[in-house]
Amino acid sequence: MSPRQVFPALSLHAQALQCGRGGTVLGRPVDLAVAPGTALLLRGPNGAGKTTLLLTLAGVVEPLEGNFALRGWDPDEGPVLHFCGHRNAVKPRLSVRENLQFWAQVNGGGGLAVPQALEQVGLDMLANLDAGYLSAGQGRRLALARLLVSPRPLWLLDEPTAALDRDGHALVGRLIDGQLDAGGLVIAATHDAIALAGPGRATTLTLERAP
Amino acid sequence: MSPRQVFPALSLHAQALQCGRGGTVLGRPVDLAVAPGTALLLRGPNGAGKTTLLLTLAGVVEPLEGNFALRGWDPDEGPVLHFCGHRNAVKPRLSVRENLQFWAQVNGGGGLAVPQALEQVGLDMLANLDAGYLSAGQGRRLALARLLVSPRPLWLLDEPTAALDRDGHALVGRLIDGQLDAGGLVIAATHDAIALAGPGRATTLTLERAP
Amino acid sequence: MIDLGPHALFIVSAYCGVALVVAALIGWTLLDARRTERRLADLEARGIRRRSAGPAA
Amino acid sequence: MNAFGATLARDLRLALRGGGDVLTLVLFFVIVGVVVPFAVGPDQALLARLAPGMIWIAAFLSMLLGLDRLFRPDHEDGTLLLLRQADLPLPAIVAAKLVAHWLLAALPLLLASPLLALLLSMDLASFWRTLLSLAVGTPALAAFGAIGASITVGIGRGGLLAPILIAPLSVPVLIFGVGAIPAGPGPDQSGSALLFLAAISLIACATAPFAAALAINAGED
Amino acid sequence: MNAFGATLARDLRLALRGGGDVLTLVLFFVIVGVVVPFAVGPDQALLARLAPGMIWIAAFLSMLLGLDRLFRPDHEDGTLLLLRQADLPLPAIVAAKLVAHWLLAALPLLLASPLLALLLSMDLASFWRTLLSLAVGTPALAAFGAIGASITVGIGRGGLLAPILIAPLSVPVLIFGVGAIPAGPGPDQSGSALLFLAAISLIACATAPFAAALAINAGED
Amino acid sequence: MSAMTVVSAPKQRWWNRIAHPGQFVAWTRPLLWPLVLCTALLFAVGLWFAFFNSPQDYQMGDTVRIMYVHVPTAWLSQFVYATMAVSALGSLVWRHPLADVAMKAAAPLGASFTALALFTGSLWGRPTWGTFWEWDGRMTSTLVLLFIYLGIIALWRAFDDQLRGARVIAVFTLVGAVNIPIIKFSVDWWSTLHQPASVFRADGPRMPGSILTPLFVMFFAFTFLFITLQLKSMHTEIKRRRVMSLERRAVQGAADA
Ligand code: HEM
Ligand SMILES: Nc1ncnc2c1ncn2[C@@H]1O[C@H](COP(=O)(O)OP(=O)(O)OP(=O)(O)O)[C@@H](O)[C@H]1O
Ligand SMILES: Nc1ncnc2c1ncn2[C@@H]1O[C@H](COP(=O)(O)OP(=O)(O)OP(=O)(O)O)[C@@H](O)[C@H]1O
Ligand SMILES: [Mg+2]
Ligand SMILES: [Mg+2]
Repeated sequence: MSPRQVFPALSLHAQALQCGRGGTVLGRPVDLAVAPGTALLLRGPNGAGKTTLLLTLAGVVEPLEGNFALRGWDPDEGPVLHFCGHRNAVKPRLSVRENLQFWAQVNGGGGLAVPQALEQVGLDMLANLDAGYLSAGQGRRLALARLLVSPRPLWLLDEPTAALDRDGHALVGRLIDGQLDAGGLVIAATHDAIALAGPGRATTLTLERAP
Repeated sequence: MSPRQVFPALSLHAQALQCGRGGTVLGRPVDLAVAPGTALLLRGPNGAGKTTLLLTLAGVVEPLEGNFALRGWDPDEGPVLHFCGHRNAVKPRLSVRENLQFWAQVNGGGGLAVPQALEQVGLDMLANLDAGYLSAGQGRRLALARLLVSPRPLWLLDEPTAALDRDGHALVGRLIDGQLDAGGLVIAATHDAIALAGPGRATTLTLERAP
Repeated sequence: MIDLGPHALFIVSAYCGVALVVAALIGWTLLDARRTERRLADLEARGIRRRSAGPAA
Repeated sequence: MNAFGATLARDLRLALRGGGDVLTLVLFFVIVGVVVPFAVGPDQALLARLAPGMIWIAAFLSMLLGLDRLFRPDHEDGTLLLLRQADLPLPAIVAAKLVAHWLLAALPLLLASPLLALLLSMDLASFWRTLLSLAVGTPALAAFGAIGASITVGIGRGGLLAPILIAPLSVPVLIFGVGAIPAGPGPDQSGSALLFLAAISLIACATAPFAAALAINAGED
Repeated sequence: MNAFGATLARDLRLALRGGGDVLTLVLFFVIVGVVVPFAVGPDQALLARLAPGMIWIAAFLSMLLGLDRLFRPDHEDGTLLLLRQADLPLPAIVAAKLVAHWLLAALPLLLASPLLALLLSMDLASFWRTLLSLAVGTPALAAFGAIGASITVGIGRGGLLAPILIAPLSVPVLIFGVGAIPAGPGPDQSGSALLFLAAISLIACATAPFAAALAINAGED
Repeated sequence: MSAMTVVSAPKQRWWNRIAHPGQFVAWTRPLLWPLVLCTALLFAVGLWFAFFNSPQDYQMGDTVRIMYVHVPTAWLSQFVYATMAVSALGSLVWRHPLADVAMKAAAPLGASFTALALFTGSLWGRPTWGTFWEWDGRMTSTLVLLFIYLGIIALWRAFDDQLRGARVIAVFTLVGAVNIPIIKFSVDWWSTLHQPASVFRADGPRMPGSILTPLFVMFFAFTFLFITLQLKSMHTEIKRRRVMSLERRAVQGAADA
């Protein structure tokens, strides 16, 4: 894949950002600076606050202290990010295709068409299956397909490789590479190694449990 | 840990066991023979049927063809197995301790005491926390603690390392080793490497997707 | 005490009810305050301070 | 299809494929009609007089029953979290869900009301009037319900709380709803009651999506 | 504590945690009673006549409200799957959950019924009778509800079946329940209605755990 | 830099420094004792008037004395809700922690006063109207108000993240605030439709001064009681929050040990 700039140059900056849950402080304040076309990998033990940091950046949890900003994005342009969390947001009783179609419509589409996205994540043969029957890894793949149908500059991924097989690990690497190639940003919390195309594309931030 | 036989010598045998879901055949028929004190690791791509095989062995899903038997166990002695699936069966609103206590009572206890089990899995400091607040990995650890409070000879583990950090991977290895030392059986579906004490303790069965 | 007439029972029970509830309200407020203060003192005795108050953690 | 339509269609589809929910509400609605005659005795005139009130009570309670399904499943599987990042602002999405809720929880009751009217020996004129007042009033019930459901969605233990919060707020709907059905002799104020009902419905439906979106943004994670 | 007690205690604890839910259940029941006069009008004699039916409907509704929590949460988080491997046979666990359900969904109603009787201007004699018929009849409602809930969970997507199965069973309970309260003039058959009610309750409670366990075991996971 | 949005933790602005929870406790604590004295004095005077220095009503006899507790509690049941609604606005718009605290502290007080208004009202109703309960507009809307209060209390107990809870509850409080006039109006309208408005009502202005004096004194007494209790509960609530955050830190501290 050759780099092609699709998104406006966007960068994420955080100063002394202290996250927490329900008033409980988690870990130390962090400083972040994620440049366009690069990824940040969050690591750290269970309960360190990786998910909480991602939720904070997504605007769902309020930071306890400090602040962060997304430079180069006008809020009027619409939502800037995709969040892909522990829960897959896959609806049983709708088929795999219907699930993805729904998200394409709600998130505005503009990326890959639904069948292509399903093919990318290896679910093309299951498009008509009730999504409630998907195996754990297949459900995860469907959640990843959502990232492809509506392009957004910032991806917040929480353990994207969870439940995926070896092939799936490679898939996640490829998807992230594609997003970085397009000039997007990726922040991913993960316990697994994620292999990206270039060595300098990703920086790692290790969170520690509260001091 | 030195081997100490706790469970009666038990072995699992399956002949031409064909699993499937809702009438759909998954993979090829398998033959299994798991001897006391050994583990079987199930591998294979997403959707290959690992979870289905485990559910079949647990008696939840009916096999399409073939049969399996547990030699050396009298059904009157009570339930023989622990199933640890994708879902953690952790109740929000109950504290971590209460969750585990409930399972100790319902499954008959007889193993580690609740505080010791929590310490084993690294949750001793969170014993009083509402289990709904646990992070993904912490929830998984609580699910694993359940295996310790009521000893049962056969463990069926579905991706036990999911959401766990590096430390947690080692923990799973230790738990499985302990169970094998006691003469138990472990059948685990996993995408990760699981490091056990001895090289000959585990055999691997790779499932393929249906042809 | 003055004569309250034929409906004394209603008047007295109205005032008693009000007195009871007001007393309970005051009692509960004080009790709650006392309990919370004790917990706070307990925690401070154990050397737990707020971030800003204590030495940097 | 745009995002609004997609949300609406999805909610309808999910409910209709699951099947049971709609039917439960209708059954409950009809059961009220079956039980009341037993309580009141076989006095047809009395039954007919009670009928509008009973139908409204049945509708009111049935709509409370379906409330928990409005946001909770979406919250639990993570969908609601993602909907907050959708292209469409959250109030619009809530509005779509509100419409779906009305179609699933109120429309079937309107369709089932002839049965109830029959069981309660209503005459045709007041049946039509009841139908009209239900049609005008149930949107307000749905809107209040959406507010209650959004407030309790962030609470793990909130299941039963929403009906409690909403029932007192919905009292005016019930009063005007019953009032909009002319009741025997005396001065007929049912016209103005219907107007009030319509006003409440309009205001409630116009503001509920914003209030509910506010509550979801503040309370859910 | 044994496994039966543990299951019972857990269900109670889950429902009561935070203290809100006791209040919530009682409030809900009372609110139903408060809402009825709004629909029917503030005519005390009429209200008193309607009261038994309304109280029974309120009880039925509250029990329906709580039904979805009987097995679904346990099914969704995987607990039910593990309970099938518990030391205790599944019917015993279902029985424990049934007892918890009755304690949570019916007992508070019995305790709150004096308030409702007051609001609906019931006289003392028929209040006692209502209390008795509720105490005798609610176990049957709980048992039938448990069967319905287990079928819904076991089939996974078969929500359709539960209400259809439950309605024909529950309606007689409601009718006998209301019938067990002597209603004004006419021949008094309330005694035999109460006996029927007791018989239904006994049979239902004795068989429901087995039927429900069967339905759960039939579910794939 | 073209366009950016900064998301930061809520900041304390200079103008709300006196309303900072810690500061608030500090500067209102000296007010407590004077308030207590004031309240006690007002009650003493009011009760003296009520029992010894006010006449029987020509129609209601001595039962008019119930009015001196009934009307103040009934008034407070509404005033407290108004306090809560204003706090809710403060909590939603300015996100002020003190508004959250005020909102939470007021709810049980308001519920108690509402319950008292109902209780005294029905005790008054028995001798005057012959029944404890009548589905009259005022009584009914007060009952509904009680349910709204109880709902709010239940909500507070259900949320364990009080910060998150405060904003959600504020939404509900405001929805209720808009709705209460509608409820009042609808209920009045409803009961006049079904039954003739025959019940006796003493109109405030037409009351003789000898009844008005104790009424006013009691009225102020109850209002001061509310202010005192509200202040004390707010102090407690502020402390409770501190306790909760310290306890969480204690757990975390133990986790490292
Ligand atoms: C449960 C029964 C009752 C309730 C809930 C109730 C409620 C209320 C309320 C909400 C107010 C308005 C307070 C204000 O905003 O100023 C009020 C005032 C008043 N009530 Fe009651 N009331 C009840 C019974 C009675 C009875 C039985 C009487 C006398 C026979 C009575 C006499 C009055 C009077 C004289 C006032 C003050 C004058 C006025 O504002 O018109 N109330 N009551
Ligand atoms: N309301 C709460 N009160 C106290 N502690 C809480 C609350 N909510 C969450 N926590 C704690 O905060 C931490 C949450 O961390 P988070 O979910 O961000 O972890 P994580 O780094 O994503 O872990 P994992 O790798 O297991 O997913 C956990 O330690 C949890 O126990
Ligand atoms: N009712 C059904 N009808 C048809 N296919 C089904 C049904 N239920 C499940 N499946 C299919 O069966 C397979 C289930 O596999 P299973 O969950 O056992 O996979 P797995 O090996 O555990 O995968 P993973 O690694 O993702 O957990 C999936 O391919 C799924 O699509
Ligand atoms: Mg996490
Ligand atoms: Mg699997």
